[in-house]
Amino acid sequence: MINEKTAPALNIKDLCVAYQQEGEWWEAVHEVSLQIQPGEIYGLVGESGSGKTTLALAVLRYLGKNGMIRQGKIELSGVDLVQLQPAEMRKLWGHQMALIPQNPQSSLNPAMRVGDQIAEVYRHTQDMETGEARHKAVEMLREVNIPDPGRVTLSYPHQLSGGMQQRVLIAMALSSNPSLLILDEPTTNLDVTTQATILDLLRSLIEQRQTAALYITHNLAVVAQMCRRAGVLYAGRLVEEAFINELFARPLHPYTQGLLESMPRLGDHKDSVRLRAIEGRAPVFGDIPSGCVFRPRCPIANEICETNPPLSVLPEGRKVRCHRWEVSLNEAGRSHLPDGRSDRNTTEKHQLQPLLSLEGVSVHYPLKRSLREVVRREPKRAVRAVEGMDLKILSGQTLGLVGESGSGKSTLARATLGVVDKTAGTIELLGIQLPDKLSRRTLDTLRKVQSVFQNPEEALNPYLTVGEILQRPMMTLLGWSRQEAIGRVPDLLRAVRLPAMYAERLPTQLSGGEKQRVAIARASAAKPNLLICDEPVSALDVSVQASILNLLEDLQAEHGNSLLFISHDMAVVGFLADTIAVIYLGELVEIAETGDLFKSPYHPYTEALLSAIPGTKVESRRVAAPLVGEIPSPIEKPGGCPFHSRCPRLVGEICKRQPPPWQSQQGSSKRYLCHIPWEELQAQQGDIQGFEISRG
Amino acid sequence: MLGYSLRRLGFLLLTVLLTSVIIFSVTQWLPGDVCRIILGREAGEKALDACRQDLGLEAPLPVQYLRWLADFSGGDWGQSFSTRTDIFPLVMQRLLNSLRLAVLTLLISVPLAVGLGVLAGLNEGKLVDNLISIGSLSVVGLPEFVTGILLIQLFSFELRRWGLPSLPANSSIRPEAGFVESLPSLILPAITATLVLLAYIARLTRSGVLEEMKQSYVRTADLKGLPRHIVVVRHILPNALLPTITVIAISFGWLISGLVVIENVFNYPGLGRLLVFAIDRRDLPLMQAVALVTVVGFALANLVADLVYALLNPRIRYTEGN
Amino acid sequence: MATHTGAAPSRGRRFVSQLRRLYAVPTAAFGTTVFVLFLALALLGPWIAPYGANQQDYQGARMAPSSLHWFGTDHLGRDVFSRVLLGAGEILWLSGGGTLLAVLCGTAIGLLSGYLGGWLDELIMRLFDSLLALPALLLALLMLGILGASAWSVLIVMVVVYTPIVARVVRSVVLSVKTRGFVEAARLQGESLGWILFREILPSVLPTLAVETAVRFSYGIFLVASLGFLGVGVQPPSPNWGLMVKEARQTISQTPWALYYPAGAISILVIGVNLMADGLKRIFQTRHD
Amino acid sequence: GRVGATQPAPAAPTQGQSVSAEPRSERNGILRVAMQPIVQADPAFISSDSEVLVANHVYDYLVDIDPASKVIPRLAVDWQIENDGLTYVFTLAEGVQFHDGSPLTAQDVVWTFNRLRDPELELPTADLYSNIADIQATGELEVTFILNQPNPFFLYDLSDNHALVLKANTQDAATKFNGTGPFKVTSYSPEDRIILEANKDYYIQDLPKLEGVEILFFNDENAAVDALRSGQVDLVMRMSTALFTSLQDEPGIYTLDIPTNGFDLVRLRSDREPGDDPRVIQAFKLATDREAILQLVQQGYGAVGRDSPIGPMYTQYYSEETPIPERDVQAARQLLSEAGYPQGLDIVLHTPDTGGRPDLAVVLKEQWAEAGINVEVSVEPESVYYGEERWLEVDLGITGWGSRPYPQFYLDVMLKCEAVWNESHFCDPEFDELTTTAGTSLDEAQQAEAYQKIQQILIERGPVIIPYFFAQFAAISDKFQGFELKPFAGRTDFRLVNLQE
Ligand SMILES: Nc1ncnc2c1ncn2[C@@H]1O[C@H](COP(=O)(O)OP(=O)(O)OP(=O)(O)O)[C@@H](O)[C@H]1O
Ligand SMILES: Nc1ncnc2c1ncn2[C@@H]1O[C@H](COP(=O)(O)OP(=O)(O)OP(=O)(O)O)[C@@H](O)[C@H]1O
Ligand SMILES: [Mg+2]
Ligand SMILES: [Mg+2]
Repeated sequence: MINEKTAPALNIKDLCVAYQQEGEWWEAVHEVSLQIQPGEIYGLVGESGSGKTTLALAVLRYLGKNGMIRQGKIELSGVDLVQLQPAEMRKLWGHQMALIPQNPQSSLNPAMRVGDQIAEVYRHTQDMETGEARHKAVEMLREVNIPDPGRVTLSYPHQLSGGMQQRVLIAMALSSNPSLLILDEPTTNLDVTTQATILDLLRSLIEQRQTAALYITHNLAVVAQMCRRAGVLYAGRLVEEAFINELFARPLHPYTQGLLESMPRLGDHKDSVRLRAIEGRAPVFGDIPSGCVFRPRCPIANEICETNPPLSVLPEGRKVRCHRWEVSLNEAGRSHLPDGRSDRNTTEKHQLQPLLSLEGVSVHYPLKRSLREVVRREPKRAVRAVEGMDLKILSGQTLGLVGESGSGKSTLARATLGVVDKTAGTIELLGIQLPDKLSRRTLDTLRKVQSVFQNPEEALNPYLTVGEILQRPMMTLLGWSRQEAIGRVPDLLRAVRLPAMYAERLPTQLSGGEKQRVAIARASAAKPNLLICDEPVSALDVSVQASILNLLEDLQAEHGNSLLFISHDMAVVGFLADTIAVIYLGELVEIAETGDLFKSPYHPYTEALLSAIPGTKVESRRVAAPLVGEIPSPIEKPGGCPFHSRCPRLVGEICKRQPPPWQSQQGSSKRYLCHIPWEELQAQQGDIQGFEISRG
Repeated sequence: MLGYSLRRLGFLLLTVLLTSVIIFSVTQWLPGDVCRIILGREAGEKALDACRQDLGLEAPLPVQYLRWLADFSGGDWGQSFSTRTDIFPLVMQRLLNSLRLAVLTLLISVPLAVGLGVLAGLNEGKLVDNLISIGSLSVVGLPEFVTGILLIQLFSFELRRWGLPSLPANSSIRPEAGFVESLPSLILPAITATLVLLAYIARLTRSGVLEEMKQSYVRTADLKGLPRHIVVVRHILPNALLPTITVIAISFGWLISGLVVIENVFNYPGLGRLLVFAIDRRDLPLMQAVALVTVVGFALANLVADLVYALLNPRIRYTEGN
Repeated sequence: MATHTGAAPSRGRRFVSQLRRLYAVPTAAFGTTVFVLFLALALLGPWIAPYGANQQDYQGARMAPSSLHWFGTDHLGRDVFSRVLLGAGEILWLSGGGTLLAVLCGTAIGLLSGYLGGWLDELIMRLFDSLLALPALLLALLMLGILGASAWSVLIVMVVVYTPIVARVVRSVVLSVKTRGFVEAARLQGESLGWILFREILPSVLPTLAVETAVRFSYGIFLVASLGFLGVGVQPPSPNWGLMVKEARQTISQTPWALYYPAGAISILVIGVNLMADGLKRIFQTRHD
Repeated sequence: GRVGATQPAPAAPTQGQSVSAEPRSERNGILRVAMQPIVQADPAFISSDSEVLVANHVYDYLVDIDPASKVIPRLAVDWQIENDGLTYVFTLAEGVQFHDGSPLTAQDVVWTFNRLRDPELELPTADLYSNIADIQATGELEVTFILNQPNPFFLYDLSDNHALVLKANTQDAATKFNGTGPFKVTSYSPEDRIILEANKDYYIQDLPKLEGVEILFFNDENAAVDALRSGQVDLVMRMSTALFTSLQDEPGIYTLDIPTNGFDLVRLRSDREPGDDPRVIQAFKLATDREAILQLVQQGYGAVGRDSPIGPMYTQYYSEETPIPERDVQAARQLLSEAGYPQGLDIVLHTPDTGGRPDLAVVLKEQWAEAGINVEVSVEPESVYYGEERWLEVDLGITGWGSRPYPQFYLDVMLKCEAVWNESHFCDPEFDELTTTAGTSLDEAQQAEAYQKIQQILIERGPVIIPYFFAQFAAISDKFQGFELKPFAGRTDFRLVNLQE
């Protein structure tokens, strides 16, 4: 199918791209060479800031004013793009190359109908009549599986969901029938379920058209699923390149190994696996180390690494840029813990006290009624973000909460914290009912429940030093004097594995992972009984994510606090949680101890979530259809089973009319909300497992 | 969209009502005996008393306010204390003059300013941009009275001295003069006002263009292979000019009655000059009428801006109200 | 880009580094220099002015600029150079003082109103909307009618006219900052209102506030000069530049210099402050991209 | 070019551009005049010169005053004084019509003056006419006034600014302009302009010679002068000296000026601190340099004042016998110190915003500062300053007094104990007695002597400083002829003005 002998569609040679910053030029991409054959999807992975987008934009010759191609060649079908004039590039853009960007929302003109935005391509680059162009636009939309494309052409971007917007962009990119397609994290901002369908679509479209594609992502699993070959980019250098299977089975570069090992896989659990984080952080402008750029973080570096490593070309199309790749091959492997490493699991669950219990908690955000609604006396409407939630967190335990975006995870956390008012239900902490309003909670209650937020960039006041930030909770919640609090700061920093001198730093001088560590230190400073973590790692790179997950685990082992851990990433939740609750549209649909959750039967929604994870395989008797459509609006929730509108295992009318019962069985901690009984569902479903992609 | 418009209208009414309270109270605080001012320095006590009775100044303030509001909204704007003539026709005539000046100013300044702003934005950092930026920033620094005086020196006196056709230094116009007749009188004040607005609008347009050029959808449009001018006209401008619309509307409000200095320099019979006259003479009803007309005009301009903005911005048009 | 080693720079150093960035933009550098120069003139004015602000010489009235009187003399025989020089202090302290007061009030109100939200916020904002529906100059005129013309009245007018504007700007920043994680964290830590407002939120408002202050300041100079020109602000014989222009307009054909110098001074100062504000805007906005 | 030079009064009947002798039947030209806005339209309440100017052309006086302050006929073509100056009999002109077409009768005159003197109505003129015992229509066109006491200035009183003849029983003089005057009001747009057209039925044949007059209102003298310069108005009569001098080299414009009896008065309230101490009053006077003020504020136009309203134009009364003390700052300081102000005196000087008055205030501030009088100047709009009676209240203030044809007026309304506008709150029995003598005696010598003594008293202890008598200015486009400048601009007569062919 793909012939290595034919001329590559894209041939990049020794490309160096530099940016000007504060008057100085520095290279964000350094001596990168790669080829992509027609019909091939080439994956480019790397952490944030490694230069992936820069490379893509360089290929498109769309670097900003402060960017420039220092040296190298970019040959597209034999033509060196580096030599072309801007006007000539503009012609190529319309015909030979196209970009599918990361943020579909901002990549569409908000003030123009979607159909016009597509038709425009035909009108201006292919000289079509307006009517014909419109017609072609509808056709294109149909091709990317948009239901009712005629209506969608008349919509404005903001009226479409993220997945639909991304389809529109795909349609737009393909409308000029390019020979090179560049995909820059096209699914990163989408839900797993949407991501799965988009990935399928992309794969089949590229295959059909025999387009060469450069697929950029930081998600190794996606690469594994999509690409034939992949390159790993680190600090602008291509450190390794191989066919996918090889890369995952036998990573050669210590960095690639680190990446793979820092990523929890479906089914990994903290009790049995210790994640290996890559120490330190990626170099940025101003302090790129000499010699091997990975040297400061490399576990096997020695003196030789102070010189530039050569690119070793190995058989089977492998390339690696490392002095010691042969050594690294032997030292790999994650630490598997001896069984029963932690004794907290030996304690029987029923002996544990419930720390926090939610009963029938609902949170509705009232909607403002429009004038017309008031006049017509229509009932007040509300976003029913959380509805009738019953949950318990036992002391010393971790409860994981998963669900698609908009399912009410954050709302639940915020209601517990007291920053939003619940509409109904009770929240009890150690048997004492908590008041709704934060201002009415006692300092002691505040002390007992602390939280870590999703976005580390926003978590810390940029104008206070780390030391100042860490002192405060001790002063306010524990009533310590400033002196006492200052004295404890180094301990706190040490606990989150940061050097004591960081107390002097301002948040802008920290990396994202370091910020999140400080946020964790702050939250645990006053020794809370419950730490609520709302997606604490989703903004972080995998290598950093691992260290945060390890940290949370260590802290818990040390303090014995409970954890409410929210994530949309099943693997991450599965790694950390003792119990997992799956919520959909504000309602609990399934809850089980972690070990039990990954065994069938699954609630169809859980099943869909699991099977949508890239790099999973489903050993199913009947392959579950991917989820259709988007999560419905929590304003007008479907009656009956909340999931019936998207359920791939719909039974019939009963699902639409009758709220489903809880299903459970002796011997399993699992409960799920469905009309399909246990045995029947188990018969339909197989077990779902992560790809065995790296345990070689 | 309808719901949106109605809600905006509601806000407008609320603002106007609140402002009317402010105006009423502020004018009540003005020192000086209204009747003494009406009757002049030569009137006696008895006449003064009669006058106070006449004007209902004896009633408690809230009553006076409600009475005033009722009369005012009923179209009965009463008589000016100082000139003893009906306020309504007087204010309307001045409003018309102000509108003329405002419209002419906008006709000159908006295309010019938007053009310059777009030009500067598209050529960021280049010579044109720097010239426009520095030029507009310098114009910003010229107070209206300085510009006005200089323009008069130049276009009225100097030209006249050289025997060339010149523009009038004094812009007072006959009450019944038509637009064409009053045009020569309007030019200098309009230029002066234009100079104030020009820089403001141009800079705003420029930053709007720059802001939009950074957006990803522009990259999308470029990478579609569209010709540059199509990208500019169809993609960048419609979005970049949105904030400009609001500012133009606010400027319109300012033009209607904020031109006190310009009207003073050129002696143009607009609302601003009338208000200064009213304040000088403690002519409360006139003052209140002018201030309120101003506020209504200003609020209306804002309303129109909001609606136009919403109309051009599908994000508002299609999310509110349905 | 921040350096990753070493301790945090002191706040003073940060100020210096920001000033340096201001000087990196040529126009901003020019503007800042003009402002600093005028400030210096204002401070030194009383010592370097060759004559008093109201010192009259009836033999030497209406004299063209010469080595004796650099900017000439006005119709009352006063030295225009000295008056312009002394006027710098007058206009800077009035517009600067008024701006600062308005910024203080506006910041306090904006912080509270934005952070607390609710009906109080709604009420204050409606009230401010209404105040802002009156053109600033009209409001100023109405108020000066009440207060009577004097420097203090001008100060009060500036506070009343600018406080709503500053408050709204501050409020909008507060609204975006208060949903940030660190503010929520502070609330969860049981921090007091004062701490949250002034230590957590205020610093994030400061960059915007600095820009707004500079912009208000340039408008303030305008307002003070315009009121002077309309004769309703500060009283003669104050060397207010606007008032000087008004007075000199009567004698423009006899003593044009008495008009052009103060007019030029206003223009240069306002342009300078504008360029400075523009520079501040660039610095702070690129930082928050 | 400069045409009307300063001329001593009484002057020739025509000044400046002289009236063309040939009466022509054709009217031509519209004269556009810049004036400050009028507020009062009812003649009984008018006071500003623009109000008087309008009234003077819409209505007629019974008798008029010429530029030389001589009484001349207007509606009354002739009069007899009988009965030792107690009875005045006036004969009215024939064929006089109001603008509404009704004829003028003696009844109208009787009604007009009865209204003005009616104590019930409390009109400003009531006091002025309190001496009238009775007014009778003694014929269709004959009116007889009977006085209680002789009054040598009665004819002047009858030509008081307010004494315009209205139609009997007029109710709405404030808004309707029904006069007999040479011009009719065709449109009045408050604060903007008033447009007059020639009254074709005017009782004097061939008058007025203009087709019409447009009075454009200007709040700002500069704007008015600019308008003159750029040809939008033809005549400006109210401007500061600075503006006036600036017009002198302007082509196409005649500048005219005449000396007047008008003056700016600086007065200190004498009924309370600090003005109640004569030493303080003297200190103020000694600290003032009148010559410098005249040079700076009036640029030399007009005449130095001698602290009494009896100016050099009243040749038969004016006296320089009592010398004005030389300026002596040291002495002034000394006096202040003696009066209890060794550290100097802080005081606010109030002034209306018109003419050269703010300049005067500023100059005084500087001069007095040397003597330790620290003045804070407060400039207020004329309308507010006078409107609020602040001018009667404040300790230290400046007032402009327009020119009057006879000096008695000032003494009666401003300086006598009970005077309505006794702004300085001056009360001096000797002064009052002298004033009464001067105002009732028909003996010219006795009168002159009284006035001379009055001048002496005012110089010695009057709480007033009159730094100068100002000149009246006018600047008119050279397209017009027949314009004659009067000391009080409001009484300017446009009847003889017309466009030059
Ligand atoms: N226009 C620019 N000017 C200066 N530096 C830039 C510019 N764009 C990117 N950079 C820097 O270049 C480096 C590489 O950025 P790039 O966006 O290519 O990374 P990336 O791998 O795409 O990261 P991410 O996963 O976050 O998208 C980063 O350090 C970034 O800060
Ligand atoms: N302040 C609010 N006002 C109104 N609706 C809200 C508000 N906050 C959240 N919602 C709505 O409530 C629903 C649940 O939101 P929530 O943030 O709890 O979801 P989530 O599961 O945390 O999603 P994500 O994964 O995107 O963080 C969503 O439909 C959201 O739009
Ligand atoms: Mg990227
Ligand atoms: Mg969330």
